[in-house]
Amino acid sequence: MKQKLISALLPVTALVLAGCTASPSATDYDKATADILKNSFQDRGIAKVDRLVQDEANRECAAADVAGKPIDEKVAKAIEAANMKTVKWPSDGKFLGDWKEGEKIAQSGRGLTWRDKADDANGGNCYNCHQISKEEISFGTLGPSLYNYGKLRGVTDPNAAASKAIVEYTWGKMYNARAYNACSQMPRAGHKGILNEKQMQHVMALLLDPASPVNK
Amino acid sequence: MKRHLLALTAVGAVLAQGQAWAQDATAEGIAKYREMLEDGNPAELFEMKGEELWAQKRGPKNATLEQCDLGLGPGVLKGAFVQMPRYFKDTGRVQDLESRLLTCMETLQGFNAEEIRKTPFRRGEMANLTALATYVAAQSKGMRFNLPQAHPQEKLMYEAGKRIFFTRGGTHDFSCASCHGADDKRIRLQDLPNLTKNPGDGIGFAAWPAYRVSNSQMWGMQLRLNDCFRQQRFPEPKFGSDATIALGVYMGVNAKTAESIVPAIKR
Amino acid sequence: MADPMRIRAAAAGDEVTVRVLMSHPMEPGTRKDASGATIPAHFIQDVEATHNGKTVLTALFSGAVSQNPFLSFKFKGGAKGDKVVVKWVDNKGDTRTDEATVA
Amino acid sequence: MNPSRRTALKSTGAFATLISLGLVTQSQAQAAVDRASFQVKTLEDALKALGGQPAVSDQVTVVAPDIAENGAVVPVGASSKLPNTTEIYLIVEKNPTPLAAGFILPAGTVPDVQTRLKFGQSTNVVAVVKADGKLYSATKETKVTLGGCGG
Repeated sequence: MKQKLISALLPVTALVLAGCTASPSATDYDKATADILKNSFQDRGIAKVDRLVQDEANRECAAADVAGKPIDEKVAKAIEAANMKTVKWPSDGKFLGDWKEGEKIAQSGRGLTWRDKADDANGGNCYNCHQISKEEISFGTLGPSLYNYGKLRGVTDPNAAASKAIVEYTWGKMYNARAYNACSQMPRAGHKGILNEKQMQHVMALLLDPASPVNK
Repeated sequence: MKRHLLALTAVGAVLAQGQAWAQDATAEGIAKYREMLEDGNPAELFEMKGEELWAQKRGPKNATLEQCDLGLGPGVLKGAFVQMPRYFKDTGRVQDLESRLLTCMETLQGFNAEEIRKTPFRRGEMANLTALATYVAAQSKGMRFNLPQAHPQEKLMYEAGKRIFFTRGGTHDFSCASCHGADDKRIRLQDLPNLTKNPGDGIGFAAWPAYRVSNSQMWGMQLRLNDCFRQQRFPEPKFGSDATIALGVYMGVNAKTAESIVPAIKR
Repeated sequence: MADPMRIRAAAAGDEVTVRVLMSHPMEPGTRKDASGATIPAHFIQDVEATHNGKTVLTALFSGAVSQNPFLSFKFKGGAKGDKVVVKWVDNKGDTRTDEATVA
Repeated sequence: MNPSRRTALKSTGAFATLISLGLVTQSQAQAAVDRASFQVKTLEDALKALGGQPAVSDQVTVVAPDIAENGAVVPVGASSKLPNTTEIYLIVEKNPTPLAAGFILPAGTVPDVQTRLKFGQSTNVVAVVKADGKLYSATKETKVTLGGCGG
């Protein structure tokens, strides 16, 4: 009787409970979760339900988190390789823009929520997770400190050949962090269209320009 | 930028003393600020309103909510909140405080639940629902969380909640765990509770409904989760949807033995 | 009509501490809404507290007092069981009066 | 009250209204600042409106946090140990209109009040008290930061 009541009222979970006498398996829970997610969200503004569709990287990393285990090494390598292919280098060959503009982008946490408009300029959310300049005391600690980012890496002239590797890595990391770390928590600013090329150049300058307060 | 420059001039002196010291001073200053706010929490205004609404004859059936069963029997308020979300036989669903109160408003008072569910937060009957949740939750102040997990539906919701907690998506690849999956992390200056375990008395699940000073609004857990998903760049969770309740079960079970300080006051 | 105030009055000896929470938007009249239009001022201007009919505090508020205002003050000469009455008037002429018994 | 009389009272300021309502005695109203004082734009003008430059006094205490996570709600209090303290004012220096609140204390009321104020930015907050007809002050600095995601 109880079973029937549940089936009648909750078609979602009935799938799990109707057929089994033993306790449900992890797969049953996965299936029930997928159904719950599908039924629980609605489009609002620019945030449509298709944002719940997970790519392979997100699916694999989340599954590892649920299991409480690190992601399989081979899977990780495959995710990193696939994401590396997405990285687009600056079309004009310039990696650095204006650090002052970069600071504004780093400060802004705006953009891409259901309250934002499609053509609003997005922020980089950088200070939410990273220390960057020393002057801003309101910074997050989810990511490592980026204070003295360029200085610590010996970047005295970002255009010099000696700086090439670190400049390219920084661009790539910002463009698609998952190319270097399969389950990195850092948003894929370039790949997901959060920041445009110009904005990325400005943030690059904030981190690497010797004149930027970050490197003072 | 303007704020950045202000911070620059205002805290220059502090920073000269060294970064670590400045961070300690900042943390201490903020702790002091929060302490000063404790006295005179405007959440009490909403609690009072909820108390009035609870005993008031309202709705098409002109009835009070005094016979509402929140899991411990009709009209039993004390201790109900710290055992929710839980399974309810009459609806065949696991329900959190807010969705359960809505059921009572529908069955006892004759309100149209579907209409209320679609009402924006802080408007009309939705605002009343938040006040009612504040009042009911406050009756368990000082009590410890102890969600039931005996019913298969309750277990299912825990497992689903855990999976939803780690689900990465949206434009930024965020999950709940991006911010709430580790100890001692912050966004900007805001401490982030680790919700994969008991984060401590009056922290995380044990602190909502809360009055938010940043916008002078009273937020229940439904709105708290709604705004988390907004910042996560996810689509909008429907009010009282299974995903929100599953997350409540996951956080609530993890918070077992944590003391409720509800209604709290928050940034 | 405005929502009720939360008034708490507690006696320690003959000194009474009164804590009041008022439900009010306290709109200063300088903010703009999403469309850029100025949101009209709407804030409590005057608060009057009386004890057994005698004024014990007059507060003058501007729009710089936070939303849902909090006010705490102390007066001498009160005792448990006495009545404290608080009344506010806002810039639109709306008013609200509530009372509490000294505990 | 007939409408024309009401309008007339309003136009002469809130204090007149209070007197008409029997809330404030005539002497109290005269002792206190005019509603227009809450519109002045600078600290100097606010002090002028209160009756001039106050003397800094260690008998006056202004309580405000060193740092506030949110400018919308900053706990501010002031107290005075000076005998015959009859008025207390709170001024937020960098607010567009600095005079934020005033308190008139009849005999028997302890000069110790607390409220919550909005701070537009990091600023000094000044408590001015009137005791025996003279003005005294104390100042405290509060930094306003941004606590959350900023989105």
